[in-house]
Amino acid sequence: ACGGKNDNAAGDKKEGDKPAETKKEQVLNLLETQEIPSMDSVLATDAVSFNVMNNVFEGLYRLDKNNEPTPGMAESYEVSEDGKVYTFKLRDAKWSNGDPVTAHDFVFAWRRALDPKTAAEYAYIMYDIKNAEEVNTGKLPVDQLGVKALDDKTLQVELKNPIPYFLSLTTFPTFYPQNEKFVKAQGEKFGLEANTTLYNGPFVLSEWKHEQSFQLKKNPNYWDANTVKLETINFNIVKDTATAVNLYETKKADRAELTAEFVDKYKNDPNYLPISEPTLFFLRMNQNNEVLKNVKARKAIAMAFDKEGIANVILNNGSKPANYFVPEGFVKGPNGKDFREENGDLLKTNVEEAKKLWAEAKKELGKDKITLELLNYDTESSKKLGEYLKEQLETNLEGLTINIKQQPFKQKLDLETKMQYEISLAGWGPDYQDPMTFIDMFVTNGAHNQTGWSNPEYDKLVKDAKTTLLSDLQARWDAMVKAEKILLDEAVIAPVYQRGRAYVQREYVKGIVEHQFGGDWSYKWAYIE
Amino acid sequence: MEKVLEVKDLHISFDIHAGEVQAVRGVSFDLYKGETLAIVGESGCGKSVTSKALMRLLPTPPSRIKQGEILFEGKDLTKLSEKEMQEIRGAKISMIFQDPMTSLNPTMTIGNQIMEVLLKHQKLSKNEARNRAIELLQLVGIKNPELRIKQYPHQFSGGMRQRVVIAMALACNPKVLIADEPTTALDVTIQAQILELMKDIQKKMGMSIIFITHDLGVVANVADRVAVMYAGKVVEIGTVDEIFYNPKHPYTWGLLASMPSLDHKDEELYSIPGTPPDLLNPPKGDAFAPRNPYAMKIDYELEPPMFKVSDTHYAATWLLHENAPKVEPPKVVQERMRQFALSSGKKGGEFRG
Amino acid sequence: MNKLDYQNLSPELFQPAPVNTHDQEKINRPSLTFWQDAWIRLRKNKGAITGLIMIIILSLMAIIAPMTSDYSYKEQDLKRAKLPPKIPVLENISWLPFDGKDANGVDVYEQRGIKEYYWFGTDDLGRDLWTRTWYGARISLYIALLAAAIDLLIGVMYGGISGFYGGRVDNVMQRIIEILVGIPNLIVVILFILIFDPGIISITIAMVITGWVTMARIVRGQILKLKNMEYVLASRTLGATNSRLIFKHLIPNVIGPIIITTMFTIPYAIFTEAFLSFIGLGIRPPEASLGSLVSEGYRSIQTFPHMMMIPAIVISLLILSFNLVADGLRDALDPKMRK
Amino acid sequence: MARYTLQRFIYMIITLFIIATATFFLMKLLPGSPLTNQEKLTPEQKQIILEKYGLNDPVPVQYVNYLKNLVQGDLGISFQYDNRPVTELIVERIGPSAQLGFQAIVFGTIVGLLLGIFAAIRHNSAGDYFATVLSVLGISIPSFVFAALLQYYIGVKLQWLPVAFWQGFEYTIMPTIALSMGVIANIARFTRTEMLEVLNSDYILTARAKGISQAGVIFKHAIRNALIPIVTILGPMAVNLMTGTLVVEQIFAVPGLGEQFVRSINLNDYTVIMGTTLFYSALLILVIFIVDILYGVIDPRIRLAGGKK
Amino acid sequence: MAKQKLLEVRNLKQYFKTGKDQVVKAVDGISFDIYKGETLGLVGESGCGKSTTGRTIIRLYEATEGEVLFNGVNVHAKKSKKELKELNRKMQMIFQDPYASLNPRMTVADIIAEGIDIHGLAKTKEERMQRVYELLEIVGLNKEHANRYPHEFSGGQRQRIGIARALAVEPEFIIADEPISALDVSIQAQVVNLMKKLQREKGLTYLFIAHDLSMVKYISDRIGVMYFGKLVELADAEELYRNPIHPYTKALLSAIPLPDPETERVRKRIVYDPSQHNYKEGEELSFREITPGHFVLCSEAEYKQYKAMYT
Ligand SMILES: Nc1ncnc2c1ncn2[C@@H]1O[C@H](COP(=O)(O)OP(=O)(O)OP(=O)(O)O)[C@@H](O)[C@H]1O
Ligand SMILES: Nc1ncnc2c1ncn2[C@@H]1O[C@H](COP(=O)(O)OP(=O)(O)OP(=O)(O)O)[C@@H](O)[C@H]1O
Ligand SMILES: [Mg+2]
Ligand SMILES: [Mg+2]
Repeated sequence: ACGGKNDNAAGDKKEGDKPAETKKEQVLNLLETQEIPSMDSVLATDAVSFNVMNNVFEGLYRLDKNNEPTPGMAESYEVSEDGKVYTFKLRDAKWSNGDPVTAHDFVFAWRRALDPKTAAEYAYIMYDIKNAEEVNTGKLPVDQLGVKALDDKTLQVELKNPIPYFLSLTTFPTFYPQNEKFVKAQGEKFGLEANTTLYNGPFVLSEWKHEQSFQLKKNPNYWDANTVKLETINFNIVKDTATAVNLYETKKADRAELTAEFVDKYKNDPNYLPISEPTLFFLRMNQNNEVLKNVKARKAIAMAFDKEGIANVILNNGSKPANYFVPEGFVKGPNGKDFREENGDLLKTNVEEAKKLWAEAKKELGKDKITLELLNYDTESSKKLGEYLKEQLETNLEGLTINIKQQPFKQKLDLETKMQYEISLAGWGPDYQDPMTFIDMFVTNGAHNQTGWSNPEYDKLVKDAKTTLLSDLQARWDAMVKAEKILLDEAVIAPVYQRGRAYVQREYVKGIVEHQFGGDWSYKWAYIE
Repeated sequence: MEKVLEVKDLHISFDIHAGEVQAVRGVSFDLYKGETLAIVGESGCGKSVTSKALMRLLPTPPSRIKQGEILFEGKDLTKLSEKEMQEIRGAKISMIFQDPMTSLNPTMTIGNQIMEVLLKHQKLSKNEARNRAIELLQLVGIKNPELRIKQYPHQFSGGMRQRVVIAMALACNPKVLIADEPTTALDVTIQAQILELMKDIQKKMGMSIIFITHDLGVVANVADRVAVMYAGKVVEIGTVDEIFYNPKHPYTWGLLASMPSLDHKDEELYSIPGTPPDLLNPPKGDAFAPRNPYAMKIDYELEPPMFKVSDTHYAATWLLHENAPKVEPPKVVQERMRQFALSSGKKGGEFRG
Repeated sequence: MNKLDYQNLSPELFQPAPVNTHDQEKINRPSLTFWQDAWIRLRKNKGAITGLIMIIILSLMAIIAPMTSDYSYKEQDLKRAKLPPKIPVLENISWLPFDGKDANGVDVYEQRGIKEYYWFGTDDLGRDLWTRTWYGARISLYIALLAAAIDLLIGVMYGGISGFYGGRVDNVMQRIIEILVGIPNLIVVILFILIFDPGIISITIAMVITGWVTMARIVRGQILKLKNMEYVLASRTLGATNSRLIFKHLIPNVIGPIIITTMFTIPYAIFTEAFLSFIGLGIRPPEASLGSLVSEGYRSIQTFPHMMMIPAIVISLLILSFNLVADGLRDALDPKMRK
Repeated sequence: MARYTLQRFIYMIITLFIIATATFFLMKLLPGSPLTNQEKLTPEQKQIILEKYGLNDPVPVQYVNYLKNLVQGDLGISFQYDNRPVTELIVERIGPSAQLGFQAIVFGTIVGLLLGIFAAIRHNSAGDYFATVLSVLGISIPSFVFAALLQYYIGVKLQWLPVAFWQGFEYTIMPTIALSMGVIANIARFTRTEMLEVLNSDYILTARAKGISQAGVIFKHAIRNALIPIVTILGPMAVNLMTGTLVVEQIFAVPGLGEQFVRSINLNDYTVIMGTTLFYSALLILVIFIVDILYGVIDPRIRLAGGKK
Repeated sequence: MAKQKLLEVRNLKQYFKTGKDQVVKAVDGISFDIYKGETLGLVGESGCGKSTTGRTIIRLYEATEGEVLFNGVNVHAKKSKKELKELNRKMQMIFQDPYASLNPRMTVADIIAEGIDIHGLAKTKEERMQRVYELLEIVGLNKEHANRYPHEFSGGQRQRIGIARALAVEPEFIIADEPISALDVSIQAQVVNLMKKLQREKGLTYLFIAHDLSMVKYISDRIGVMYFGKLVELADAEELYRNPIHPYTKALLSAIPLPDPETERVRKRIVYDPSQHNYKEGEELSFREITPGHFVLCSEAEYKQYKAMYT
C-alpha cells in the first residue's frame, strides 16, 4: 500500500494545478482516531464502528442525502392502523459471500442483540419492539420478541408503542441483519477480522490492520452498486490532531478534523468545512446538593457564563452557543418547522440577572461562600472549557468557588451515574430522530436524569408524548415543546453549546453525506472529481 | 663507552590553573651502552616526569618541554613528530611502569598485548609473532607460555604480570629500557625475583636500563651509576660506589643516613627535616637549602652548579666550592666513606670530606 | 653564569645559615576548605557557571514575575485570546518574534485595538503567558525540588542504613531494591496518578515512589566504601559511637555524591512532570506547570507557536542549566579530580 | 554460572509476582468502571457484563483467578475491544514498538558513542564543548517537543520524510530519531567520562609506550574498556525508551504498545493496563538480566570469575 | 624474663567469609605476648594477615576464635560500653595510608581532638585546644596547623597528625600498621624517630607491623614473622637476623636488598618452597622454643633438627 500512496503524493505535487485529474481513480484517503473496536453490529457501541458499519452493512432502511430514511434491504413497508405493526418487504440483496439477505437474518440479529447472554450494550435502543425489554432482562425467552420472518423476504415487527420514528431507528446499526450460519461458524472470531465478517452494504471491509489502518472496497454484490462510485477508501488511525493536519497538508489524507487551534489556520481556506451536529453539551446539576437544589442558584449558574466566547473562541469549530436542550436542525415537527424555531431561546446568558439571582439564592441559603465541584472530561477542549467556566462563574457569581475534577470518560460517567458529583459538563447525542431522545432523559428517576430533579408535570408530558399522544403528532410535539420549557425554566441543566465539527477536506472530494445519529458518514454517494 | 642517550638541560613544566608547576628544572645525564643508571629521589621530585618525557608520553597540554634536548641516535627526541616517536617507542626505547596490576589492558589477552608490539615494529606474520611471544614469556620465566598467552591479565599474579610487562618491553630488543619503579608495588620476595630477572636479561641482551626507584637497597642491587634527584634537578650523579661510599651532596647524605643499618642500633636515625619544596613556586637558590643543616648563605641566593668530583662523579652543592667550610657528614655516612677509603685504593679516586 | 663568577664569590656567602625548623613545616599555600576548593573548581567551569546563573535568573523570575505582573495566572479574557508576543523595544527588531504579528504577519494587536503589551502573548483563554510561564516555572521547580528533597531524605536514610549496618540488613534491603529496580518507574507513576487526583502533592509522591532508589544505591555504595576507610576505623578505635561515625565521618563525606545525585534528580523530575502533563496526567487547570503549558501549547504549534515554544524553551533551559551545574559539580566534587 | 542464572531467575519471578499483585490491587482502587455507555445500561445488563469479565466475584477470588490465569500466560480479555485477549493485543502491538525501540537503541548508541569518543579525544577543545552541549541539549528537550518539531519541519515543511504512519522503513526514521535523542545524549555523556578515565589509565600509557598509534590506542585499547560500564546504562536506557514510545508513537501514529497503554489508561481498560504493565516489567527485568550477561561477555574478568562459581 | 606482660594473644583466629562456602583464613591461630614497654615487630609478605592481626587485637573485627588479654582482661569478652571505652583509650592504632587515615572534611584540630571529645578528657574548649597544641608540638608541628585540612599536608606530616590523634587519649599500647611504608625514605626517619622518642618518654608499648625488615629491626625489640596467617618464627630482633631458623624467614631476609652495593654484589637469594618441609600426614605443627626466647613453628622432627643445629 505504501508504494502506491507515495506515487500519488508525488503526482500531486507535479501536477499541482489539476489534482482532480490524478485523483480520477476513485480512492479516498481518510483518517480515523481509533481502531474499530468491533464489527459485530450487535455489540458495537462507538462512533468508529458505527461509521464503518454504516458503509459496509445496511439495515432495512438507511439515511439518505437529506437524512431521511430511504429503503435499504427493505423495498417497502406497510404499517398497521394503530401504527404498531410494521411489515417489511425485502429486496433481492446478497451478502458478500453470495448468500441472500433474508428476513431470518434480521430476526436472528435482533434476537441476538436482545439476548441477555450477548450483553449488548445498545440493546435498549430496541425496547420499542414488543417484549424487547422483557427479553433483554431475561423475563421472557428470546423467541417471544415481537419480530417474525413471515417468509424469506417478509419481516414483521410488532411495536410496544406506535412510535413515529421507527423507520429511522431501523437505520441504526443495532438493527442490522446478521447471517446466522456465518455468525455461528465464526464463533468467537465473528466481527474481529475483515474476513470473519459478512457485508451487505455499499462497501466491504477489505483489509483490517488492527490499530493501524483498514480499507473499504466497493461491494460488487451490493444491490445499488451502480450508485457507488468510490473504488477504495483507506482509513488510517491517527490520534493526534496535529499529525492529522500534517497528513492533510502532505496529501496523505483527503480530510482531517480540526481542533480550535487549527480552525484559526484554515478558517479562510476554501477547503474548510464546518459541520453542525445535533449533539448538545450542558451542565448537569446535582440537586442532592443543597445549593443546587435552589432553583435560583441553578439559574444564576446557567446565565452567568459567556456562551458566545465558548463557541466562537474556545471551541471555534462551528459549535453554536446553546440556549436550549433539543438541538437546532435536528427534527422538524408535523408542521414542518424546526423544533428550535418553535421553542426559541430559553436560557440565555444574562450576567446582571445571574448576579441578582445568585444574591437571592445566597440569602435563601444563608451562605456567603459556596464551593462547588465541576466534573469534567479530560479531553483537551473540555479542559479549556472547564477552565473558562470556572473563571466565568467565579468572577460573575460572587463568593463562588469552583473546583475542577477531571476524569477520563468512563470514570466520569461512572461518577455521574452514582451521582457523585456536583456540577458536571455532559453531552448528549440522539439515538433516533425524535426530540424524545433528549426530552425523556429527565423524567423522574430516569436512568440518565442523574440530577435528582423530579417534576410531575414534566413526567406527565413525557408519558403522554410516549403513549396517548402518539395518535396526535402535533399534540405530542407541543407536549415536548412544553416539557423543554419546563426543563429550562427550572434550569435543571444549563445548556452550553451545540457541538459542531470542523474539517478541512480536499476540494476534489465530493458527496460525503453527514448523518445525525448512528454512523456519522455515508460514502455511498461520494466520489472524487 | 658508547653513549646511547644524552639528556641535556631538560626543563618541563605543567600549566595548571594555579600556575606553572616546574616539575623538571634542568636535568642532564648520559646513558651508556649496557649500563644501568638508577635515578633516586623523593616522591614528586620529577623522576617519572623525566622518564615519560624521554618517551614523549607526557600529555600536552598541560605539560610542556620548556627547554633542553634528548639526543638518541643522533636525533633530538624533543623535536620528533608523533609519528616518528611511535617508531621509536617500544622498538628502540621501551618502558615499564610501576603498577603491574593496572598497566595491562584487562580486556585483551596477554598474547595479543605482546604480539601487538611485534606486529607494529617488526614485519612479522601473526604466527611468527605468536611464536616470538611464547619465547618471550619463556624468557621472563613464565611456565606454560602456550597456554598463558590465551589468558587475560586478571588470571596472573602481580609478579607474573610484571614479568609479562617486561616481556612486552623487551619484545623488539630495545636499546634502552626505562623502568619506572618496576618493583615498588611488589612484595620483597617477588621484587628480588624481578630484579634478578632484569639483570639476567640485561646480561643477555645488552641493553641500557634507566631504573627509577626510591629504594636505595634496590639501587645498590641493580645500578652501575646513580643519579640523585631533588626538586626537579639532578643533584648528584656518579657510579654506584661513589654515591654510596663517597657521597658529596648533603641530600644524599640525608638519604643514606636515614636508613638504619643492620649493625648499628641504638642511635637515633638521621632525618631530613621538613618537606620538599612546592614546585609551583620553587625557592630561590638551592631548593634543598631550607632542609639542609649545612646550608650557607649562598644557598639561599644562588643555585649551585654541578661540581666535578671525579670523571664520573658530579654534585651540585656549594659545599664543594673552594670557599666552603669543611663540614662533617652524618656519622653513618662517615662510616660508609671509611669503607670507600679502604677500597678506593683499588679503584682510585679522590677523598674529600 | 659562567665559571669565573663561581670562583669569585665572596667568602661571606659561605657562612653557615641557620635553618629555621619552624619554617620547614610551614605550608605556603592558602588554607582552603573542601567547599572553597570545590567552589574554585566550579567557578572555572564556564558551563556550570552559566547554568548556575541561569538557574538563579529563572528561579528569580519564577518567584518575582508572577507577583509583579499586571495579570494573574488565571485571569481570562476571550477578547484577548491567542495574542502573539509583543515586547516594547524588541518589537522593532524584525527577526525577533516579539512584534505582535501572527503567523500571517498580521499585527493582531492593531487589528483588535489592544494597547497593552503581552510580553509572551496570551493563550487561547486570553491568559497572559508571561505570568503563566513564570508561574508554571514556579510550580515545576517546586515539584522538582520537593521530589528531589524527599528522594534525598528516603534515599539517604535507606542507603545509609543498608550500607552502614551491612550484613543481613544490607542483604535484605538490597533485595528489596533489586525488586524495585525491576519495576518500570514511569508506569508506577502513571498508575499512582490515575488513582489519586493529579495535584502537586500526588505528582510529587508518585515520582518519589521509585525515585529514591538511585539515591539509596549511591549512598549505600559510598558508605560501604567509606566505612572501611582508615579514618573511620581510627575513630572506632577511639571508641566513637555509631552516631558519631555517621554524622561526623560518613555523612560529610558522602555529601558530594548526594548533592550531585540530587542535582541530577531535579531536571529529571522537571522532565517527568512535563511528560505526565503530555499524556494528560499532569497538574490540573487553571494551575500551570511548564509541562502543562507545553502540552497545551503543543496543539497550537502551527498556528500560535509561541504558546508552546516559550514554555518549551524555558523548560529546556531549566533542565539544561541543572544538568550543566550537576556536571560541573560532579567534576568539582569528584575526589578523582583532586590531588 | 548456572546457579547464578537460576538465582536471578527466581528473583525475576518474585519481582513479577509483586508487580502483578501491586497492579491488581491498584486497579481495584481506580475510580470508574470499564464499561462504555453504562449510563444507558440497565442494572441487569450490567450484571451480565460484569459476570462475563469476572468482576462480580469478591476481590480475593478475582485475585486468585487472575494469578491462575497469569501463570498460564492468560492476561484476560480487553474491555475496549470486545473479546480480544490482552495477550493478543500486546503481541499485535509489540512489533512496531520493538522495532522503534531497537532502532533507537542501536542508532542512539552508535551516534552517542561516536560523539562521546570524539569529545573525549578532543578533550577541552571546541569539539568537546560542541559535543557536550549537543548531548546536554538532547537530554534537556522533552522528546515530544522534539518529535513535534521534527514532524512539522522535516515532514511538512521540507517533505523529506513521511509525516506519520507505519508503512515501511522511511516511516520509522523520524520516530527513531525522536526517540534516540535521549539515548544519544546519555550515551555520549557517559562515554565521554568513561573514555577520559580510560585514556588516563596506566594500560593506555603502556600501549602508547609500545609505539601504538593514537588510533590504535583508541580503537584497540580504549573503546572496549570504556564500553564495559556503558553496558550497564543500557538497562535504564531501555526504560527511558519505553517512556519515550508512549508519546512518540502517538505523534507519529505508530500502532505500538506505548500508544495503546496511554489509551487504555484513558479508557480504564483494566486488563490491558495490567497486562501491559506486567509485560513492560517483564521486559525491563529481562533487559537488566541480559545486560548483566552481556557485561560478562564483554568483560573477561567477570566472565571467568562467573565461570568458576 | 621478669618483664610484665601487657598483651597476651592466645590462639587467635580470624576467618573471613568471602563467598557461600569460601573462607579466607586471614589469621589462623597465632599466639604471642607483648611485654610492657617493648616493641614487637611483625613482618611478612603482603596478605599474610598482619593487618588483620592488629585489627582483631583492637577489636575492629570480632575474633573467630581465641582470646586477647590486655592487662589480663579479655578484650573480646562481652563488655559494657564503659569498659569498651576504657579499653579504647588504653589501646590505639596508627594506620598505613596517610591519605586515607584522616577525614578530609575535618580540621586537624578536630581530628586530633576526637579522642578527647569522645572520652571527655577536656573540661573546656580552651583546655581542649591547649591539648591539641601540645600534641601538635609533640609531633613536631605547630599551632598554625590546627585549623588546616588534611589535604594541605604532606604524607609525613599527615602520619604525624595520625600519631597525635592516637596519643591524645594517652594510650599504653599502640598498634602501628605499616606506619612508614607509604612514606619516602627521607621522611620515614622522622616518623620512626618520633615513635621511638614517644616510647622513651611515655613508656609506650608498640606492635609495629611492617614489611621493611631493616626498619623493623631498627625499631623492634622482638620480631615475629608471619606466613599465610600463621606466625612462623618469633625471636629477639638481633637473634632473628643472626640466626633465622625457619626457612621462610631465611628466604625473606635474603630477599631484602640493602643499601650497600658491596654486599648486594655478593648476596645469594634463598627461595622458600613450602613443600620443602615434607610434613607427613597428620603431623602436628606447633610453636616451639628452640633457644630461649626464640620460637619457631615446626613439627616434632624439625624441632629436634633445629635444636641440634642451633644449640
Ligand atoms: N599532570 C600533571 N599536572 C600537574 N603537575 C604534575 C603532573 N604530573 C606531575 N606533576 C608534578 O610534577 C612533579 C614531579 O612528579 P613525578 O611524577 O615526576 O614525581 P616522581 O618523582 O615520579 O614521584 P613518585 O616517586 O611519587 O612517583 C610533582 O610535583 C607533580 O605534582
Ligand atoms: N574484611 C575482609 N574480608 C575478607 N577478606 C579479608 C578482609 N580483610 C582481609 N582479608 C584477607 O585476609 C588476608 C590477610 O589480609 P591482611 O590485610 O591482614 O594482610 P597484610 O598482611 O596486612 O597485608 P599487607 O601487607 O598487604 O597490608 C588477605 O588475603 C585479605 O585478602
Ligand atoms: Mg613516579
Ligand atoms: Mg596490611
